[in-house]
Amino acid sequence: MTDDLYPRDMLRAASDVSRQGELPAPDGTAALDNPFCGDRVEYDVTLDEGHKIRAVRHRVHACVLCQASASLLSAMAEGLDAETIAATAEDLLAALKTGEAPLLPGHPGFDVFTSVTKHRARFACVLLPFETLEAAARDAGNKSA
Amino acid sequence: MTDDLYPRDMLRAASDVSRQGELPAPDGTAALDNPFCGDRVEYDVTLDEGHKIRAVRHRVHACVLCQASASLLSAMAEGLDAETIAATAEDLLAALKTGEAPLLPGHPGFDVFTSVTKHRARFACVLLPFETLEAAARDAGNKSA
Amino acid sequence: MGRGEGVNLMPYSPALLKAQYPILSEDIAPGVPLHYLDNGATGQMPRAVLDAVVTHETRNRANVKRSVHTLAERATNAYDAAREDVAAYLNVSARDLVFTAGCTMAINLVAHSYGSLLREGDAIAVSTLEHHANMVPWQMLAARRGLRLVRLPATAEGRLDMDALPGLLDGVRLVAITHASNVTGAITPVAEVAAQARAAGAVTLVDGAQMAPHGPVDVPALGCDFYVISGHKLGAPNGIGALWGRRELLAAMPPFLGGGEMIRSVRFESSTYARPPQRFEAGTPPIGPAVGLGAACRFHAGIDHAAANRHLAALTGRLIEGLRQRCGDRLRLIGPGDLADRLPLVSFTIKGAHPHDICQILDRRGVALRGGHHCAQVLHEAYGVAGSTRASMAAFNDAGDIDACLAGIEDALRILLP
Amino acid sequence: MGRGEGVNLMPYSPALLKAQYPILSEDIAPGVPLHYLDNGATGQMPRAVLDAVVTHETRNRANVKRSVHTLAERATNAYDAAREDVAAYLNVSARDLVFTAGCTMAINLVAHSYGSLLREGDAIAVSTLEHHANMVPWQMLAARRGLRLVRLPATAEGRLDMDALPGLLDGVRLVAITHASNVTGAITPVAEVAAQARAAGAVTLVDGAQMAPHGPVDVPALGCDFYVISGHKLGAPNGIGALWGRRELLAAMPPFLGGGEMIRSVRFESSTYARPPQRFEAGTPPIGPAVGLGAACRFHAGIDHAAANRHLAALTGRLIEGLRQRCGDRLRLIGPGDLADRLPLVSFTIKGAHPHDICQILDRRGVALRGGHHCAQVLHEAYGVAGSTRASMAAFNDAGDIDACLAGIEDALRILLP
Ligand SMILES: Cc1ncc(COP(=O)(O)O)c(C=O)c1O
Ligand SMILES: Cc1ncc(COP(=O)(O)O)c(C=O)c1O
Repeated sequence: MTDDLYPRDMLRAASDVSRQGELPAPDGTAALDNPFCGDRVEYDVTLDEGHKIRAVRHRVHACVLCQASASLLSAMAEGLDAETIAATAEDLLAALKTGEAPLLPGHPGFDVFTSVTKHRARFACVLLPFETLEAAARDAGNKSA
Repeated sequence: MTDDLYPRDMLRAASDVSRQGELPAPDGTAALDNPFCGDRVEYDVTLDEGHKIRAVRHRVHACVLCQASASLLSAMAEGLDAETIAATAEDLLAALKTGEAPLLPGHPGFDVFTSVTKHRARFACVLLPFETLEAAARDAGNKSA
Repeated sequence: MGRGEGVNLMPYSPALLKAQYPILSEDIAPGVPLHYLDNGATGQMPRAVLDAVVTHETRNRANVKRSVHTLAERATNAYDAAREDVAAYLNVSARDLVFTAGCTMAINLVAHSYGSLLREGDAIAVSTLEHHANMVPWQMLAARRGLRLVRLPATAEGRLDMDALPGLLDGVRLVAITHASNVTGAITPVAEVAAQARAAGAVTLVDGAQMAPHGPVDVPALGCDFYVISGHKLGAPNGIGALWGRRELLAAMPPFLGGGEMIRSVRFESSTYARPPQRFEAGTPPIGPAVGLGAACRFHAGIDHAAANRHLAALTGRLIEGLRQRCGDRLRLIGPGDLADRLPLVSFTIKGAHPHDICQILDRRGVALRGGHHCAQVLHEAYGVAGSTRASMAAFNDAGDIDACLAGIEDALRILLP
Repeated sequence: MGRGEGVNLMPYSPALLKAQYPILSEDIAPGVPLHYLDNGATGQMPRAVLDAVVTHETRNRANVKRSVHTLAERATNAYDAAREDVAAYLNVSARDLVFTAGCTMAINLVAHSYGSLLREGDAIAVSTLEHHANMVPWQMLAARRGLRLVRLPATAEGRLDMDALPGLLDGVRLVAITHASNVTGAITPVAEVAAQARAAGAVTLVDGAQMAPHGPVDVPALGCDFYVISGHKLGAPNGIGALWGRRELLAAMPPFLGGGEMIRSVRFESSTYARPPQRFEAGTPPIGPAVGLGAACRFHAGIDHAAANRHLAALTGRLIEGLRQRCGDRLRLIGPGDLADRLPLVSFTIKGAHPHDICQILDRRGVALRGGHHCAQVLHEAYGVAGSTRASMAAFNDAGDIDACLAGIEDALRILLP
């Protein structure tokens, strides 16, 4: 069965375990819940001298959309700082509203979410990993400051 | 102009000043407002040994219905006690709901209120003097007790 | 239909009932009929309620109490009649019934007003089965006034643990429990709880949000002290609910919200307050929604809920059985597995499939389920899960709705599981 | 009609407007047309609002936020769109707009939540022009937390006394004033008050219940910190209102009511809370009424209120003049005698004729006026009267309504005066 909201690429991204788990010595961590469903995303990060992300690991108890988003985000996280993550989340939100690919120029993986545009209630599922990673990066920044 | 809600007898009762004013040495007094319009009725009473009303005077800042009700009530008040007043008020309320004369058997004056039945919001105007007189009688009872 | 007096029940038929809901007559997408199984979240509005509301807004709309013109009289009469209708549905006196903005507001009212009479160190007992509406206000009250919160645990089946109860009521002044859980569907033996609470010197507040849509409630028979309901769950508009309170308690309670309608007299420095129920109804009341709730109570009073509930128990069995067959070991019921003393609602998890993904996939077949924690995070935590999927039925649901749901579950398993 | 963007105004015509209100098309009694002049108490519902509500309840009804099925998505979208519509009407961001059960509830929310941040000895300044909704909550707050209440007096004309203001703001932390009085009709120079308040270190809450029905409000231009409106005065269903708050203030405020929707996460002992505006929207929100309010704001945004207000000023003059001619020395206006900076509403007393008797007699001609203290007892006391009679207009009123009112006044004089 093919499915517009659950394309095979999304299911594949959701089950990508390459950056799942924990970092042995994270500089920062964050855990955020989606208040409407109780879903939870946790991120560990280490930063480089320029406050940019060096490594990430995530733990996700959430739906397929959120899992896929976390995997895709983790795969692109290296070199980003908190501000960039926040800005990317804003861009993605705007793109989700229109549903027009590319949702995130340079990151075609995120186009698995184009059909989410019809389902506003689920935008939060896609964005929760961004919020959490941003919080983890800020946490690391605060600790190093 | 004749008018079903404001029959001449009601206007006459409203302008009856025979028991308006104050008692020189009241045993009890009470003042109550109608919360919806700010109207106010005040009663002074003296009681006999059996806690029955000997004399009354009222002061009314209110609509014609309330003025007429106060005059008619004052005219029949002698010999009543707090319980009887409360019971009479209940009877009158029930009668106002049906609108069938006689509203208060033995007190045909009150039949000026038969057409109030259509105007529920104004029942309170007719009943406020009863509540106030009852409160004044109780006030007197408490003081003597 | 007479108000309060003996009501003529219509012969029960899900099909006839379905025809009374405009929203059920229209396809949710081209060629996809609606199978509404999210009644626990919001009841759909029957035509009788819609008509009552439209008539009110187009013929009787005015502010109540304060004016004497014809429209104001009509509106006041309609508002008073609605209070009588709701009171009749709960078998209580309209004098003791307060209209509120909803069930949540009703509980907050009690938490603030009755709560202000409690003293530091007093305890409030809340069950872990509660909806956030019947938990967060008590947490906030406890924090505000230095009260203790006592946890009334649930059994593994998702019922209030009656064996644990006697040992927990010491020092408790108020017990807050749901009449029926919006997650497990378990119906609480309220009369027994209220009796134990009373013996321990506590009053009992019962959250009837989920119970009331399944038939008239004999509140006095429960022996509780406060009973709250939610209008939209009964098919009324949003923005209306009701609080019944024992007369002596209401009379002793200070007002909560300030404004018009709840006063006796206002001076600049301070004011005196009206009697209940007006004391607790500050501001222009939700007149139209109240008229809708009155109509909803009349509508529900006209349903043969005894017959409906037998039918719904059978559907509940069909759903549980169908889930077991299709999901095997992956299935976990969040609630009792049997059909006794439960609402026609079933919450479950399927290992490896997230509730929101399940709901989304079932939506393609027009099946409306709900996924998440259903505003009962503490309960889900006790089960060790973040959320569940819930199917909740109303008297109009039929076997076709259940079968569509089960077919959708097959889709979900196919799409989501490796 | 575009949301927020430039709106195409319909050419203003009271007759065309009247045709949009179902309730105005029907005689109030056989042969007696309705002359509705009680708009200050409740605005009538235009067809556009009714249609929006009916469509919502019959096509899009569901609980919001928590479910992902089609109906829930439609309901969530409708609710979010309504917030945008109301925000656009007030020229603010939807992020800073909280839906409440009404104007009274909005003020109580601020009194409880912002009020909990004030300290013993702080003062709150309230004008004597205020509706009980903007007075009683502050009295209750003052009693609860040991605050001082400062009286901002009105002039003999029923306007806020601006000369007295500078001397009264010492120690004041919050100023509560109405944008326009529901009794005198006087429009407050809010920007000036807010600027003085700010200079004195106080925030300003403005009660827009009466102002908002007369056209879109540019809230940022007022420089106030909180602005509240009442849905039913705009023609929306009862049970809805809105609070706009300055973002930093809302962000710093604790929640008021507890329940679903307003939480981030709930554990048994305590909870964490969502951001504004959700933090202040506990429980199932008044979704249908909010959709109605959104439609009402769009409807009002489409009226050429500048033209309407010129027309209504002329009617106000006609009414005042007509009253003077008929009542002579018996007439007393409770409010300004001129037409500058006032709403199209006129409150008055006639010596020897009680407001309720006047209203009752005018009702025979289908003229709906309001008598009493209009929930402004303190103001009436300042005038030395218990109540007054009020005619309050909306954009659909015409000279025929005023003339019917004046004819009714002649009846009342004939019947009631010796
Ligand atoms: C000036 C003013 N403020 C507040 C209110 C109360 O608002 P609501 O009717 O939404 O409770 C009203 C109307 O009753 C009013 O006229
Ligand atoms: C058991 C229970 N209690 C309380 C509520 C909250 O009621 P309301 O939706 O009226 O705020 C709900 C529904 O959301 C519920 O299911």
